[in-house]
Amino acid sequence: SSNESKGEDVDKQEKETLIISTWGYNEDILKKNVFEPFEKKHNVDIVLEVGNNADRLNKIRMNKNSDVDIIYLASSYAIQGVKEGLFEEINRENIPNIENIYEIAKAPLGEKYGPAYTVNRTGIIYDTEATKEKVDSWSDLWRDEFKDNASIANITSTAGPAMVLAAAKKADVSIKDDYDKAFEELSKLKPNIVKTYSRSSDLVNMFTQGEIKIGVAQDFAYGRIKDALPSAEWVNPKEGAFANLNSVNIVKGSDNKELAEKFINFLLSEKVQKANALDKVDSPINVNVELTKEEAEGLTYGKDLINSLQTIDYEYINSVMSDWIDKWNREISK
Amino acid sequence: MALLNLKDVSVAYGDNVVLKDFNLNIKKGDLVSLLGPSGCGKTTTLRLIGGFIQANKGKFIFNDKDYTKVPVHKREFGFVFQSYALFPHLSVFDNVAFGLKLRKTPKGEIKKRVMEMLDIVGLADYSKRYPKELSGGQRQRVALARALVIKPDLLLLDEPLSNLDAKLRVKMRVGIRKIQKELNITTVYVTHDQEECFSISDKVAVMNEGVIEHLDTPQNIYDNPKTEFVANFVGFENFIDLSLQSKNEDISTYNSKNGRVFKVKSTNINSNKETIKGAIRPEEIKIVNKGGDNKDENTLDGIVGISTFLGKEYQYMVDTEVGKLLVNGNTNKRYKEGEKVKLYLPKEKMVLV
Amino acid sequence: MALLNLKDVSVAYGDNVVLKDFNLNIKKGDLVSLLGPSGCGKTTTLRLIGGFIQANKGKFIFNDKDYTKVPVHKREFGFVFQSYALFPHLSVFDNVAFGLKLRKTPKGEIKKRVMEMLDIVGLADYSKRYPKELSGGQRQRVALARALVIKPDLLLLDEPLSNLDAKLRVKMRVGIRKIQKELNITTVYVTHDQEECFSISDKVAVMNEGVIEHLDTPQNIYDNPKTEFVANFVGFENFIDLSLQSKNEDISTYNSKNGRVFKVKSTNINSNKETIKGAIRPEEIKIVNKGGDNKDENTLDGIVGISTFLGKEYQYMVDTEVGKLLVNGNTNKRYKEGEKVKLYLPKEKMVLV
Amino acid sequence: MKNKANYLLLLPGLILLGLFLFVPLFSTIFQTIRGKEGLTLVKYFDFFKDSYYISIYLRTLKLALITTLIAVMLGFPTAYYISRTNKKVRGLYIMLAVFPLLTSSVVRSFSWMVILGRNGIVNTILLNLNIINEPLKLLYNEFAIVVGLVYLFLPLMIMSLVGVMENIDNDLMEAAESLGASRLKAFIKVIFPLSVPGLIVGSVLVFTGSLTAYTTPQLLGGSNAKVLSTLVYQNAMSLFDWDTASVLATIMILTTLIVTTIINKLSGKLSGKR
Amino acid sequence: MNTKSRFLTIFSVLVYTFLIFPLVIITAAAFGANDYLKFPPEGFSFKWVANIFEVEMFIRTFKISIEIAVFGTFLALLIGIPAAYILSRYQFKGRNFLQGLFLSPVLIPAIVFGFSLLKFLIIKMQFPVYTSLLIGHTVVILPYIIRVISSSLESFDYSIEEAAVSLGAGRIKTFFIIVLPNITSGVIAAFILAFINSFNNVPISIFLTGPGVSTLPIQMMSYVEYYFDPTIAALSVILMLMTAILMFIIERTLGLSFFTK
Ligand SMILES: Nc1ncnc2c1ncn2[C@@H]1O[C@H](COP(=O)(O)OP(=O)(O)OP(=O)(O)O)[C@@H](O)[C@H]1O
Ligand SMILES: Nc1ncnc2c1ncn2[C@@H]1O[C@H](COP(=O)(O)OP(=O)(O)OP(=O)(O)O)[C@@H](O)[C@H]1O
Ligand SMILES: [Mg+2]
Ligand SMILES: [Mg+2]
Repeated sequence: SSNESKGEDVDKQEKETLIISTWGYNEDILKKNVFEPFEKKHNVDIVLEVGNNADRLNKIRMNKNSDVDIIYLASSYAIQGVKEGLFEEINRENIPNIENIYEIAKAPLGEKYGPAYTVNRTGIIYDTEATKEKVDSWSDLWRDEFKDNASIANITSTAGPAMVLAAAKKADVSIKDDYDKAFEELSKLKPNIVKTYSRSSDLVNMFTQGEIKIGVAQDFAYGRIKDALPSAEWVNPKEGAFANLNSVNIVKGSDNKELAEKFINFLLSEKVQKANALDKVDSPINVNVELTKEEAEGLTYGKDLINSLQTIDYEYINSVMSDWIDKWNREISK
Repeated sequence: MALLNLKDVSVAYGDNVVLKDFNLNIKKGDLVSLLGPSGCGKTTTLRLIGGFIQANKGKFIFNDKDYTKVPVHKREFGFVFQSYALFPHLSVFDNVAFGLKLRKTPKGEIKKRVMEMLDIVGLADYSKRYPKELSGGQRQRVALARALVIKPDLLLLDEPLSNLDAKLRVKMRVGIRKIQKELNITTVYVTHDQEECFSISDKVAVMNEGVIEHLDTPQNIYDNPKTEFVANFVGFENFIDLSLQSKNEDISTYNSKNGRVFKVKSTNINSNKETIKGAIRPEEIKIVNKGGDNKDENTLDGIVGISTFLGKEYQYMVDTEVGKLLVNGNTNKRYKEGEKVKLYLPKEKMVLV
Repeated sequence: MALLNLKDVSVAYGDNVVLKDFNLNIKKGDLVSLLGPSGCGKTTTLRLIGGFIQANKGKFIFNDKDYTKVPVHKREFGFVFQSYALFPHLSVFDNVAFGLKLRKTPKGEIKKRVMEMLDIVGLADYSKRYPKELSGGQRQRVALARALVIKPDLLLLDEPLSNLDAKLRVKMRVGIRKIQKELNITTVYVTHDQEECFSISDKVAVMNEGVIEHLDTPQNIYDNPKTEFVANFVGFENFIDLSLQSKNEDISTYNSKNGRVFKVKSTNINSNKETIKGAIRPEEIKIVNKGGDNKDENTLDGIVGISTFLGKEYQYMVDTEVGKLLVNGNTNKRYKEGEKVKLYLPKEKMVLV
Repeated sequence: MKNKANYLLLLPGLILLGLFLFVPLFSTIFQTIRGKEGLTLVKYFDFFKDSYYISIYLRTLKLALITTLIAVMLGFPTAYYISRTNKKVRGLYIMLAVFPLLTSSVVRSFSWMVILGRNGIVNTILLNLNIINEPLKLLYNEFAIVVGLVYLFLPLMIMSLVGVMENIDNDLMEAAESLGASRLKAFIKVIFPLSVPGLIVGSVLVFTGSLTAYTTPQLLGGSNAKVLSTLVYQNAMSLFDWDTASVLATIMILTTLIVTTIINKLSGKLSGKR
Repeated sequence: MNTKSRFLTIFSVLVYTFLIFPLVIITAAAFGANDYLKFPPEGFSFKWVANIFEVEMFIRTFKISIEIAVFGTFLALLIGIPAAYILSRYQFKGRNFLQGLFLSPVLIPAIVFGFSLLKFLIIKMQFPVYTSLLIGHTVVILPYIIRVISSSLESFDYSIEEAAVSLGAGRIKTFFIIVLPNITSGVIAAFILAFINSFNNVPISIFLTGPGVSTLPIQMMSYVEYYFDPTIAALSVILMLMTAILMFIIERTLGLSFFTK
C-alpha cells in the first residue's frame, strides 16, 4: 500500500508498509510484543490507525481506497464487514497457526475470513459486601435488592446484545422465536438500572463511586474494579457467560495480502499469544499457551472455561439490530 | 488663487440634509474660523474636508487637484476631533508620535519634536501617562499636539480648546497661531468662543443651518455684520425696528415706531428694505443720565430691570419705549431696579440689517 | 449651616495625589463654581462628591448625614459629565427619561417633563435621534437635560456648556440658573469660562493644584483676589513689584523699583509682606497721553509693542520701566507699534497680593 | 458600502464555507429528501409522528435552553466582573475560565461524578451537616446533564461577553448610577443592552453546543435522559444509517436556526434598536 | 475599586469555584496513587504522568493536534478577521444574512459535518487526510473567530480609527496599529476559543483521521474506551500547565502590547 501519512518516512524504497487498524489501547505493550518483532522479522513499517470499532469500520466502509491492510474488530462489527464484502478472503494455508487455536476462534466469520486472535467473556460483577445473597445467575440481576443499583451495557456497545440474550434466558424463550418476550423481561429490569453504559471505564467509575452494586461487564474491566473495590467479585453465570471474539481481517483492496497473512499468523503464534497474556492485554487463544494460576488471573483462559462460553450469533443479531436498538431505546433507555 | 475650494457641496445624513450647496474658498496660509450655532454643520464641514464623509454632490478642490475621492490617509491633513479620539492603548508620547512614526521620521527627531510639542501644550511631564489618566483639558491638549506635530498641509481643528480655562486657552491659541504662521499651514478652525475666533482668524465664516451667511475679516464681521442672524450671533443683542427717513452719503436718518430719530453711519446699512432693524451691542449703549431731554437724537428713555454681574461690567435689562434692551454699564456705579435712565445709542455703533 | 461639607479630604490616583486636605462648604440652594486651570482637580472634586471615587481620607457630610460611603445611586445627585456619557443604545428621549423611569414616574408625566426639558435645551425636535446622530453641542445639551429632569438634591455640572456657542451658552446658563433657583437645587458647577462663572454663581472657588485658594462671591473674587495665583487666574495680567512706603487706613503708598509712587486703596491689600506685588487688569489701565510728566502718581511710561484685536478692544503689549504690561484700549484709536504712551493705573483698580 | 473592494475581504471566508461546508453538507442533506420517486419529506414526517422521538426532541430542546439560560445568568455578572478588572489580572481570569476547556470531556464528566455521586462530595457534605438523611440522587438525571453542560459551555459564554463588555465605557455606568440606578439596575439597563452582541454570540454558541453535545449527556445522564445526539450517533455509528442520522441532524440544524433567530429578535428588543 | 460591588465579587468567586473545582479533582487524581478518580486521593504518585510518555501515540498525536490547531486557527484568523471587520464596520444590505452565514458551521451537528466532509473531501476529491483535517478544523473554528471579534468590534469607537487615518496611516496599517490593539482581548478570546475548539475536536476529527494521522482527543477517546486510570486526567493537567506556561511567557516577553508591534 502507498503511504501518504505524514511523519512516516518512506525513504527506504524496498521497505514495505503495513497499515493496521486497531483499538488505541495498550499500544506500548502491543508494540513491544507484536508490532516491533514483526517489523524486524519482515523488514516492514507498521502504521497504526486507531479508533473504536464503529469509527474504523465506518471509515473502511465509506472509503474504499483507505489503504488499511488489516483491521481488528469485535465480532459484531466483523460480521457486518463480512456481509458488506469489505474483507479479502484469506488463504488458510498461509496461516498455519490457525490449527493451534481453540475451535471457537478458528472461523467465527466463516472459513473464508479471518480468525479470532483473542476471546473475552461478558459476565457479571457485583459487590459482595453490599449484597445479601450470592449472585450466580443472570436472573439475579432482576432482584429487588438491586433497585437503582445496577448497570448494564448499552445495546450498541460490544457487550450490549448479550444482555438481550440473557433476558431471553430469564424469560426462557428462544431468542430467534420471540425476542419481544426478551425485551418484556428486560423492561422489568428497568427499575434496577441506574444507567446503561457504553464505555467500560464508565462502569468502573460507577462501581468505585458507589453508584451501583452490580453490573454486566466484560472481563477485562474486572481487574480495575477489583483494585478499587476489593469486595467486587466476578461471576460466570450458571447459564454461561457470553463469549466475545476479536478477529483480524484483511481489508479488501489491500496490496499487501501476503504480508498481512504473515502478520495474522504471527499474531496467533504461541510466542506472541503468551507474551500478550503475560502482559494481561489479550487472553490467549492458542491452545499451546500455558499459564500459571496467577498468570491466568483475570484472563479468559483454559479449555474448560472457553468451552463453557455461550457464543452469540451475530449474523442473526445484526439482521435485527435496528429493531433491537429501537426497542431498547423505547423501553430501557429513553 | 484659493488653496481649498468647496464647490456646491451637499451633505446629508440619511434624509437629513446638513450642508446644502455649500461653498467655501480658503487662501493658502489663511486661518478661517467657522462660527455658528450648535448643530449648524461645522463639524460636518470639517469632516467633509478631512474626507471622513462623502458629499452627495459637489466638488472639493485642494491645491488645484480634485480631492473629492482622495482617501483620508493620503490627504496629509491634521485633524483635531471634538471628541479628542485619543488612542487609548498608547501613552501621551506615543499618541503624539503616531503621525511621525508613520512618516518614518528618525527616532531622535521624533523624540525632539514630540517633546517640543508637548512643551508647547504644557504636558511635557505627562508624556508617559495614558489618555484615561488625564483630565479633560489635558486630553484635549494631547489631541492638539498630535495634529500639530506632523506639520500638515491643512489643519482642521474642531473646538480644540473648548475644555480649557481662559488663560490656558489664550496661551494655546497664541501657540497655534504662531505655529500656523511659521509653517504657513492653512487652517480651518471651529470654535464657539467669539473672542478666540476673532483674535486668531484671518477670516471668519458665520454659518447658519448649513449655509455660510457671512464670510469676512474678523473686524468686519464684528463691526458690520451683514444679516440679522450674523448680527445677533456676534453679540448685537438689541434690535430696534426702524423706517427710513432720509438717506445720505455719510449719515442717514431713521425713525423708530414711537417717533424717535436715529442717525446712523451710511456704511453701516446692509439692507435696502424700507423697514429695517437697527442692531446694537449691549456694551455700546451708554447710560447717559436719569430723565433728561426726550428730544435728543439716538436716545431712548427706560427703566432699569434685573441686572447681572459679568465680571467686568453689569448687564441691565432696560425697559424702553421700543421694547426691552440689554445694556452694559461699568462697575463704578450700579443702577437699581426701577431707576429711570436715559440711553444713548452712538450712530457709529448701530448696524442696520 | 452648610448643606454640603467636605472635610480634610484627600484623593489620589495611584501615587498621584490630586486633592490634599481639601475643604469645601456649600449652603443649601447655593450655586458654587469651581474655577481653576486644567488638571487642577475640578473633575476629581465633582466625582468625589458624586461618589464615583473614594477619598483616601476625610469626610463628606451632606445634609448632616455622613455620605462618605453612601452608594452613588442612593445620593440623588444629578451629574453632567465632561464626556457626556450618553447611553448609545437609547434615543434622546429615553436618555433623558432614564432617571424618571427609575423613579417609577407615571408615563404621562415622564413624557411631559422630558419634552419640557428638551424644549428648554432646544432639542424638542431631536427626541427620536440617537446620540451618534447628534452634533457635539447637541449631545452636551442632552446630558444636561438628563441631569436636570430628575430635579436632584444636588446638581454636579462638569463644564456642561463647553461645546456651545456664546449665545446658546448664555441661554443655557440662564435656563440652568432659573431651574436651580426655582427648585432651590444646590449646585456645584465646573467651568472654564469666567464670564459664565461669575454670572451664574453665588460663590466661586478658585482652585490651584488640588487646593481652594480663594472662595468668595464672584464680585469679591473679581475685584479683590486674595492671592497672586487667583489674581492672575481671573485676569490680572500685570504684576508690578512694589515695596511699602506708608500704610494708612484709607490709602497706602508704595514704591516701584524704579522709584515711581503708587497709591493704593488699603482695602485692596491682601498681604502683609514688605515687598509685594501690585496686580492690575489690562482693561483697567488707561492710556493717558503720549509722553507727559514723569512724576505723576500711579503712572508709567511705555512704548507700544504688538497689538491684538479682541473684538471689543485692542490689546497692546506695552514696554514700560517695570517690564512688559498688557493694556487694552478701545477701538476708537489704534496705537501703532513704537508709539510712546503714558499709562495710568487707577488706585481703586490695583490689588496687592 | 462605499468601497466595493471591501467586499473582497469577505470573499475568502465565503469561498471556504461554500466549498467545504455547504457543498458537502447539502449533498448529505439532499439524500434525506430523495425518495424513490422524486423528492419527499416522508422521513421528517415519520420523525414528528412518533411521540417517542418528540419527547426526546423536547427534552433535548429543554436541556439546551435551560443550559443557555443558566450560562447567561452565571456568565454575565462574572464576565462583567472580569471586564472591570485591570488588564493584567484580566488575562489571568480569562485563562482560568478557559482551563476547563482544556480537559477531555470524558475526564471532566467523570470529575462531576465524583462531585455529584451517591458517595460524592456534595452528598457527603450535606450528610455531615445533617441537612439530609439520605444521599440525594444528583447523578444520572437531567439535573446532572445540565450541570455538566453548563460547566462545559460557561467558558464560551464568559469569553464572548468579556470581549464586548470591556469596551463599554465606565462613564456610562456612572451616569446611570448618578441618575438613581442601583448597580444592579444600571447593569440591567445599560451594560446589559450594550453587551447584547456578545450575549447573542455566547448564547448561540452555548445553545448549539448543548443541543449537539454527545459525551456529557451520555456520561452524566441516566437511562431516562436520552437526547437527540445520542440518536444521531446510534444511527450513524452503530447502524450505519446515515440517512436517518442526517434527518435528525437536519432537524437539529433547523432547530438551532429557529432558536438563534428568536434569540436575535429577543435580544434586539432587549437592547433597544440601534 | 468601586466599580465592583461585593455581590459581584462573591458571585464571581462562586462561579470560578464552580469552574475550577472539578479541575482540582482532576489534578488530585492525576497525582494520586489510586488508579481511579478519587477525591481526596490516597497517596501521591507521578506514575500517571509518567504513563503519558510511555504511550507513544499520545506524543505523536499531540504534535499533530498542535499543528492542526495552530495552522487552522491561523488560517481562520487570516480569513475571519477581515470578514469580521467588514461585517461590523459597515452597514450594507445582506449584512445580517452574511453574519448568519458565517456562524453556520457551529449550528451543524459536528458528526454530520464530519461525515459529509469525509465523503466529499477524502472520498470524492481524494484530498490527503492531513489536508482534509486542516480544512475541516478551519471551517468549524471560523465562526468563533468571526463572531467573537466582530462583537468586540461593535463596541469599538471608530473615531479613533479616523484619527489615525487623518494622521496618515493607511486603512490596513490603521487596522493593525489602532483597531487590533484595542480589541486585543477580543482577538485573544477568539484565538483561545478557536484553538481550543480545534484542539479538542472529536466529532470531525474522527472522520478526518487516517493511517498515521490522528489527533490527541481521538487518542484519548480510544484510551478511555477501555481504560479508566487517571492517565487522561494527568494528560489534561499537563495541557493546562502548558497553556499556563505559554500564556505566562507571552505576558512576560511580549507583554500586553504584543499585538501593537
Ligand atoms: N485616572 C487617573 N489616573 C491618574 N491621574 C489622573 C487620573 N484622572 C485624572 N488624573 C490627574 O489628576 C489631575 C486632576 O484631574 P481632573 O480631571 O480633576 O482635572 P480638572 O481640574 O477637571 O481638569 P480639566 O479642566 O482639564 O478637565 C490631572 O493632573 C490628571 O492628569
Ligand atoms: N450621524 C448623524 N446622523 C444624523 N444626523 C446627524 C449625524 N451627525 C450629525 N447630525 C446632524 O447634523 C447637524 C450638523 O451636525 P454637526 O456635527 O456638523 O454640527 P456642529 O455645527 O458641529 O454643531 P456643534 O457645535 O454642536 O458641535 C446636526 O443637526 C446634527 O444633529
Ligand atoms: Mg461639532
Ligand atoms: Mg475636568
